[in-house]
Amino acid sequence: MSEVLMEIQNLSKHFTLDTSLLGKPTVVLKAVDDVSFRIDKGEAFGLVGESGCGKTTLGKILVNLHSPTNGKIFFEGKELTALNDKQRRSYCKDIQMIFQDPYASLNPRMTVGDIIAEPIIINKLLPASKVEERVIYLLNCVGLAQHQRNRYPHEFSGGQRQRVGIARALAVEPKLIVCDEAVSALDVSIQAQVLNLLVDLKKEFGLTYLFIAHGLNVVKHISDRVGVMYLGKLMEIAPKRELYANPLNPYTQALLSAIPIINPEKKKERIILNGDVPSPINPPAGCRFSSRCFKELDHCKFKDPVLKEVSPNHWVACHLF
Amino acid sequence: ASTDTQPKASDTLIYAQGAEPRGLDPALVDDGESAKVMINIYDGLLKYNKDSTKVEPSLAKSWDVSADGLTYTFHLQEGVKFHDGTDFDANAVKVNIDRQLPPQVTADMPYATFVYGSVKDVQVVDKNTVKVNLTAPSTPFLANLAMVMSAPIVSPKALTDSKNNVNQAPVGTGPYKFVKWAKDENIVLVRNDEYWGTKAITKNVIFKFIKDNSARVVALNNGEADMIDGIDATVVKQITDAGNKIFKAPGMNINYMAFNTSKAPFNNAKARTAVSQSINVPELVKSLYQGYSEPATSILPAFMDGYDKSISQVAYDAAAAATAIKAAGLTKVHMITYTNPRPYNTATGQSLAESIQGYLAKVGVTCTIDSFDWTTYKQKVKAGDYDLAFYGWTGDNGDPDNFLYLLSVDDPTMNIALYKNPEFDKLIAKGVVTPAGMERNAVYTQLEKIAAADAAWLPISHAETLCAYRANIDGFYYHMTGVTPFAGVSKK
Amino acid sequence: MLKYILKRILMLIPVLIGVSIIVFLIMRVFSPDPSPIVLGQHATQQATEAWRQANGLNDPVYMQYFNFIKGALTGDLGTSYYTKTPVVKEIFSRFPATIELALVAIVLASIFGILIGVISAVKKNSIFDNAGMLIALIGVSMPIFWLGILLIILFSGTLHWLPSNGRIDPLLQPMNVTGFYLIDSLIAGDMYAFKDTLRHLVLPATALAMYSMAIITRMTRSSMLETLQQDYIRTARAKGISEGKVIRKHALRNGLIPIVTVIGLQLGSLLGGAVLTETVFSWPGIGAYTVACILKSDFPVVQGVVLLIAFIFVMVNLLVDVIYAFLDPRIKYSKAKG
Amino acid sequence: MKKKYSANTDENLIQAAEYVEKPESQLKEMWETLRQNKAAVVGLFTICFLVLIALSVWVSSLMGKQILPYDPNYSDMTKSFIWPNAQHWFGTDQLGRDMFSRILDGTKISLFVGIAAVTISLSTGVLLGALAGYRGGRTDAVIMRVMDMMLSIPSILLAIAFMAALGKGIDKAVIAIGLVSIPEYARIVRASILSVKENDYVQAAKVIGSSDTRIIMKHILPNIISLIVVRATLGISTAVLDTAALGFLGLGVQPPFAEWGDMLGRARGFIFSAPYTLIFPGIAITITVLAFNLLGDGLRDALDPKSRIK
Amino acid sequence: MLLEVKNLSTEFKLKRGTVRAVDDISFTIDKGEILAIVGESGSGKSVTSLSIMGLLQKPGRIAGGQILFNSQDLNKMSQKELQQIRGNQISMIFQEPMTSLNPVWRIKDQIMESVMTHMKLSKKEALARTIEMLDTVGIPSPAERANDYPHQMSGGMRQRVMTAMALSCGPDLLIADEPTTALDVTIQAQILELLYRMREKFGMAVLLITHDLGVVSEAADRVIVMYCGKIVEEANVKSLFAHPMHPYTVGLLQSIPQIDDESDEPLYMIKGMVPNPLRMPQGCPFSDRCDRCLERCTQEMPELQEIDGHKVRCFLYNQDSEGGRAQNE
Ligand SMILES: Nc1ncnc2c1ncn2[C@@H]1O[C@H](COP(=O)(O)OP(=O)(O)OP(=O)(O)O)[C@@H](O)[C@H]1O
Ligand SMILES: Nc1ncnc2c1ncn2[C@@H]1O[C@H](COP(=O)(O)OP(=O)(O)OP(=O)(O)O)[C@@H](O)[C@H]1O
Ligand SMILES: [Mg+2]
Ligand SMILES: [Mg+2]
Repeated sequence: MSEVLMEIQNLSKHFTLDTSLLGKPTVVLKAVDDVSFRIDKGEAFGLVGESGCGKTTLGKILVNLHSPTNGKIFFEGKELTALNDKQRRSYCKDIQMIFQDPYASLNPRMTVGDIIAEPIIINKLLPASKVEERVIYLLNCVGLAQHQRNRYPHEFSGGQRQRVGIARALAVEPKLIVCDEAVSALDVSIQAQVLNLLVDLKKEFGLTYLFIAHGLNVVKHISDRVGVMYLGKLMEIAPKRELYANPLNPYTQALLSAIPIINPEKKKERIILNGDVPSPINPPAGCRFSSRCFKELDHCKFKDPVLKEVSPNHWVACHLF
Repeated sequence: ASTDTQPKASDTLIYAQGAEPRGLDPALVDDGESAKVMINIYDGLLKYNKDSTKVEPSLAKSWDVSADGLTYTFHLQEGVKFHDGTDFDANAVKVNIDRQLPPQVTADMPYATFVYGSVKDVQVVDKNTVKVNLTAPSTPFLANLAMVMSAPIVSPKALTDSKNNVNQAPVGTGPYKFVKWAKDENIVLVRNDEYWGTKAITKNVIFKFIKDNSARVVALNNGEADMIDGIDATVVKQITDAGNKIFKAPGMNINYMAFNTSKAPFNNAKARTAVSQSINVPELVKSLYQGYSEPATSILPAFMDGYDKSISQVAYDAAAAATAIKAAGLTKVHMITYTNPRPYNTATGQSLAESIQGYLAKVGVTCTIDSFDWTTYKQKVKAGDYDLAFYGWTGDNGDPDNFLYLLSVDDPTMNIALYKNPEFDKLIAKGVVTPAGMERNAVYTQLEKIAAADAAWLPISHAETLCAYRANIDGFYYHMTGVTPFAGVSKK
Repeated sequence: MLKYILKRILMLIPVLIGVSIIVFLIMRVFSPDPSPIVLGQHATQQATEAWRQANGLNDPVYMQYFNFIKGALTGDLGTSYYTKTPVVKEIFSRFPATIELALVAIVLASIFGILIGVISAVKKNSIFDNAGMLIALIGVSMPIFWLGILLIILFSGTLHWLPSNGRIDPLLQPMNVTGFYLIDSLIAGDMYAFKDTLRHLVLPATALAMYSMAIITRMTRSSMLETLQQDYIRTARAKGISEGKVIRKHALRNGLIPIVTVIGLQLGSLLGGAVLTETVFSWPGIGAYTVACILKSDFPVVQGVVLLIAFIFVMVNLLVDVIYAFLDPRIKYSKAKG
Repeated sequence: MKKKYSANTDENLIQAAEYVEKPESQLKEMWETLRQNKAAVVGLFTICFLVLIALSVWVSSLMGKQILPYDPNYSDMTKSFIWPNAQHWFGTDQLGRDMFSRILDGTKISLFVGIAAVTISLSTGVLLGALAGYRGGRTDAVIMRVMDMMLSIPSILLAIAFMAALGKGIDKAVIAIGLVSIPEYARIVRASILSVKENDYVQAAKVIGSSDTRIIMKHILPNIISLIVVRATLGISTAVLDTAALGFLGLGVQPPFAEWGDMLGRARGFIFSAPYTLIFPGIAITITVLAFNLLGDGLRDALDPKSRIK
Repeated sequence: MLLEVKNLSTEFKLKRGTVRAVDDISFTIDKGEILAIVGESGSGKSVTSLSIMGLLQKPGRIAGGQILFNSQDLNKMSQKELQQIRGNQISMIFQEPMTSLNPVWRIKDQIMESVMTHMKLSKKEALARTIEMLDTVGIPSPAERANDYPHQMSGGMRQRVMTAMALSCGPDLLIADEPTTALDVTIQAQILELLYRMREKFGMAVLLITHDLGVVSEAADRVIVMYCGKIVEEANVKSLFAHPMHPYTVGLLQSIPQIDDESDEPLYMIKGMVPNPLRMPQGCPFSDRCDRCLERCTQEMPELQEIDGHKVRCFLYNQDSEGGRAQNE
């Protein structure tokens, strides 16, 4: 049994979009709603789901960019949600994030070297004289040349920038890295480069990833376990082979079948879902997926299924089980 | 149904003035712009002669003064009606004076003290006779009763109706009746066809307010106005070129520079003289006012009682001034001045100060000028932090006391030279009680001489009244007290 | 929508209170004493003191403010120190003149601004574009009062084509119904007066409109240029619609939406510009009057005018937002949704 | 929905590749683009020229030397209202002062007030805007409400009121004009901070543990600085106009200093007898304002080729 | 042959130089065929489609070549003539359903505009046609939704509306520029399905532009692979996926993590990045990223050559060179 690095219990994040004249919330968006799971030390936990289902919000809660409305987060046994701002800061460096958009995640007015050095300086990890050396080391780690450290982000391509972002995250020697769609914005040929880099770094530094993506193939490539989200809820969690071979939740099944296969000879049976992803403001009652589900039971519309372990390590939230 | 209802132009006189009247209640206002309108609406007990400030009967047919000079009895015109139809009578006179006497008088009746300060009480003798008792003899009192401030008689009914403030709804006995007042635009008067005296010739009079001097000229030349006032020398040519006429009358005012006599360096008469000497007043006046102000040789304008040709100020002598100034060690002076044009100084205090700065520079004195708008300026004057200051005075009633008493009062906003001379004060007091005549005039000539010798003021100029009117206007005149009666004006 | 408007109107209250405090501080606490002006050349210190006492200027500042608010709530903004007329009356007798001038100016500015802006955008980099932009640039660079004077010199002083001052020939002054002479003269059916009012409006409105027109021109141009870059314009072209239709029906409608905001803001700035224009053209409006009152420290009037202008400004902005939501269906949606 | 990154990608790629060729500082890059814009260059040169005049007039007057043809403040009453001629290129005014010298001298004040006022409003506005935008919540509400209040009073009226309260003088004009344009900067800065704040790199800075101050100073402000520069340039032109307006209304500088608006205001009475006293100051104002507008527009275009205006 | 593109080149004149976004490409589309163009971002796919539509905006311009539609050269037509064809015989769906519809028009008006322009129908008929089309593309209760504004619809719905609009006049050729890229996976599947269905129903030819090889493999009949504005490979789908020839195509296929791939091997990587379009390398544009680069690859540009109906632009396949052997690898 591997060691638990992070444990998330009943985590929720609700955004108030409008208030009444008296300031009472009238329109509430439940971006993340009662989500619980754990991340083991050294694993890559993949999180997939369609746009707007709350993946980024979840990731941002973990790195303290959002404060949760509800729920607890334990990191190495410490309850982060119980800490005050200052105490919480000291955990900042343990949990880092890599962002989706390689163009927006680097400050265009700083050189790449400064960007990577910044976390080291802020967290006073090294004496000033050693910083440069470390920056060069990190650049090398992510496959950039040391002479590039004096350049500005706009002088780099998307893939290279993503590498800079990774180096910045690595600079503080984090234990957990939240990769929010770290390769989604990249061209296919570049995507492979970054993915491979992430895999290598994980091995080299013993990192743990929360790997957020909407591309199931990418998640599959990199993750050990995968969670599937839909409208703020976790629908299914399983080790990746188990999940891809034996998806239990109808949503997971549909998601998997929707991915085109690169082989014109092998046309597969497709599950085409009806309609669109509903708005997270007024999500369907009962099971969130019930409005589009092709295996809907009577009580799906009324009762919210809870996540249960149907086989070892395979958790599903569905009334079918 | 669009009918072109253009009224006949010859029925209407349009007079463009530079500012809007403050109001039309004679007790509540103090500005010349109001006076121009009020003179046409109201009559007083007395009025000034057309060409001087001699008093003539008006609502009072005749009057008697008691030997001790303390009681004035007025015999009133009979059958006079106010514009609102009520009768003018002795009671109306009493009401009008009483409202400006304690205890009724209020702080915002600016002329009450000046005009009626010496009045003890008013007695109605009968319907057409009224008696005014004074606390002390006052020679200017009769002249005061001809003023357009404070003195005109307002309908008592109107006063009651308008809560003692007829600023917006004036009712008098005058040749014109008030019709309406469009704020910032114009005031319209119409002829009083029941007028007790000589009725006005033209039916309507419109006072138009055009703040900008050059715009007023444009308006005249464009035919948008029949008469304008407040013009300055620079536009005369343009006006006459357009075929219009200029009306020029001597002005009852003085434009002066005052030395702060209360502190160094100008507590020393020599220093004052030296500075006065360095300024070429005639030249300055000629350039600044382009011939439309007289260089002042005395405080009183030439046409007033008490003026004497023999009076003269320190003569211009730059060389002598330079030596004296050097000797006095005077290198820097601090001037304060005002930015607005004033009736006695159309060029603004600022320009005047700057030109004097130019003269002083020539004799080695550097001036710093602080200029303020009029409101602030008055406060700065009160604070007394200056060496030189600029001011002026417009006569109210043609009495010499009205000019010269300024140098004897304690109020620093009036006596800005902070001049103190017991001898001078004594003479002023004497002048007030001396009955009009040669003896009295001699007192004021004497006062002028003292002032000139002490050089507390440098009198600069008497601004001429400069008006312009279109060639088809007849009978227009501008009285030296700054009012424009329109009863005799016609338009061809 | 209604709730939104209600919310905005509620927000007006603190703004107005704040504005009154700002003006109060400037005018009552820091400004010179109005008494010398009010009391005139014969004022003695004693009279001054009495007057100050009578007008409550010797009370502690907070009491003065409190009294002012008390009055304001009952619709009594006090009496002008100077003319001794109720402020409300003073303001409302002058207000229509300013509004009429500002409205005519904004109409002029909008029509010409949009026209030139659209032409410039559609014919980008052409001679029209360059000429239009040059006009716009000069428009924002010329001091409004200078322009006014130049106009007077040229059209009144030299050519005698147009009157230089006032709203109307006083002989023609229509019955005061709305205070807007254009409307009043129409009500009276007096075409002569209507024409005369227009003639009087031309120069001041032009001078006042110039700056706003320039701003609107520039905004229209850039908004249209941006709109023409949009994907849906490409879609429209891909449909095979003629270029004229693409511009008129697709680009214009979208491109003009943000202009509404600009026009609204300009209306506010026109009220400021009116201060100078009215001074130059002797226009009997509130702007020049307010300046005079500020200089005379006629506190009650200034306070009243500024509150009124602030009120109008905020209401115009609210109106603009409502119109905006009306023109742009997306806005309504986001309100309904969030 | 997924965002459209690909299209950005290749535009950026073009740029990226180019910058690799000649890595340059932000300013230099701005200058390069600016140089292409003829109008902006004209504006820039005019400004340099004006600054040069102002500086040389100022420095020489400090050293007690006179480089202008005449002492701009020297009044010779015998020479009032001389029409432009070979001795007095722009004629003389009512007090016999040389208009040409006064106009050149006036450059000093206009530029000084313009720049100083913008400095005040800019620094205060940026501070307030940054606080409001970054902190959000109550701080934001309070600051922005106060700004709204100031904005709902026409700025010229507010400036006049300030001047009436403070009195005449350059220093006071600077304060008045500076104060009234604070809200504009505060709003712009707040709006841009709100948008920059959403950028991932700001979030990234938070994740690595940067303090708020550091984030504002290091990550946010440098990224809106160019926008602020543009605003400030255009702001100077507004400030010059406002100064002129105050001067015109007689609230400008203390005499005898030459200030264009003041000169214009005082020339108003002479529009027919001495129109040149009115024409030249007006031209001087227009040219100065125009120059700053040209430069400001050019800068904006240089920063944002689509010249998007909010 | 419906459309024949001959030696088309399109350039963008920028201040810093000229970008040749499309460089001498030729291809044809037959009636009813689905031709896919794939390629990395910036390879010139969209520019190709805009060139065909005559919708290039300044500073872009067609530098040479012919675009023959039903044997008429579109490039030589006047704007008026082009407008007759656009939206009528050739129509287009764009990548961005969110921004490609006019936000202030109801969707029915947007579709009706097209119908009324080209089909000369009355308003009533046009509305009927519009609703019918909306129904065809699978919009539930089309009569009501027709009154919606674009923002009231989800991305998938909008893409359907776009499709309905494009098909409303029964075009012979539909150009779909990345119609699914911006959509969620499950919605992507819906739209692809829709396109397929529509092709069956209306029988039009489709030029499908995408960078997703998965989509190509499922939908297309024939494929063109573009790289840096050039066609580097062209073949029918089966042939392309079975025997990719160009090293770029090969690399592309291998670098995508496959859902049915169970190994934990690292992915294949194409090294480096796309060259700067302003400074294209001499020779083959892929040469500096190519694992099998020959010396002459950096010197001269290989020609597109046909080998058993499979076209490829690579020296490795020159019969007379040593690279020819690579084919048998
Ligand atoms: N700060 C915020 N305020 C209000 N709503 C928000 C905020 N951040 C996110 N949301 C909403 O929360 C929901 C979840 O957003 P989130 O960004 O977490 O989705 P996601 O799964 O990451 O989607 P994507 O694939 O588009 O990145 C969305 O509906 C989004 O609109
Ligand atoms: N308006 C433009 N100005 C300058 N260059 C342009 C313009 N539009 C396209 N280009 C250039 O043309 C080339 C091809 O662009 P195109 O849009 O066709 O690529 P694409 O293959 O469609 O890419 P994507 O997958 O990102 O849509 C790119 O290098 C791009 O930089
Ligand atoms: Mg996300
Ligand atoms: Mg494209």
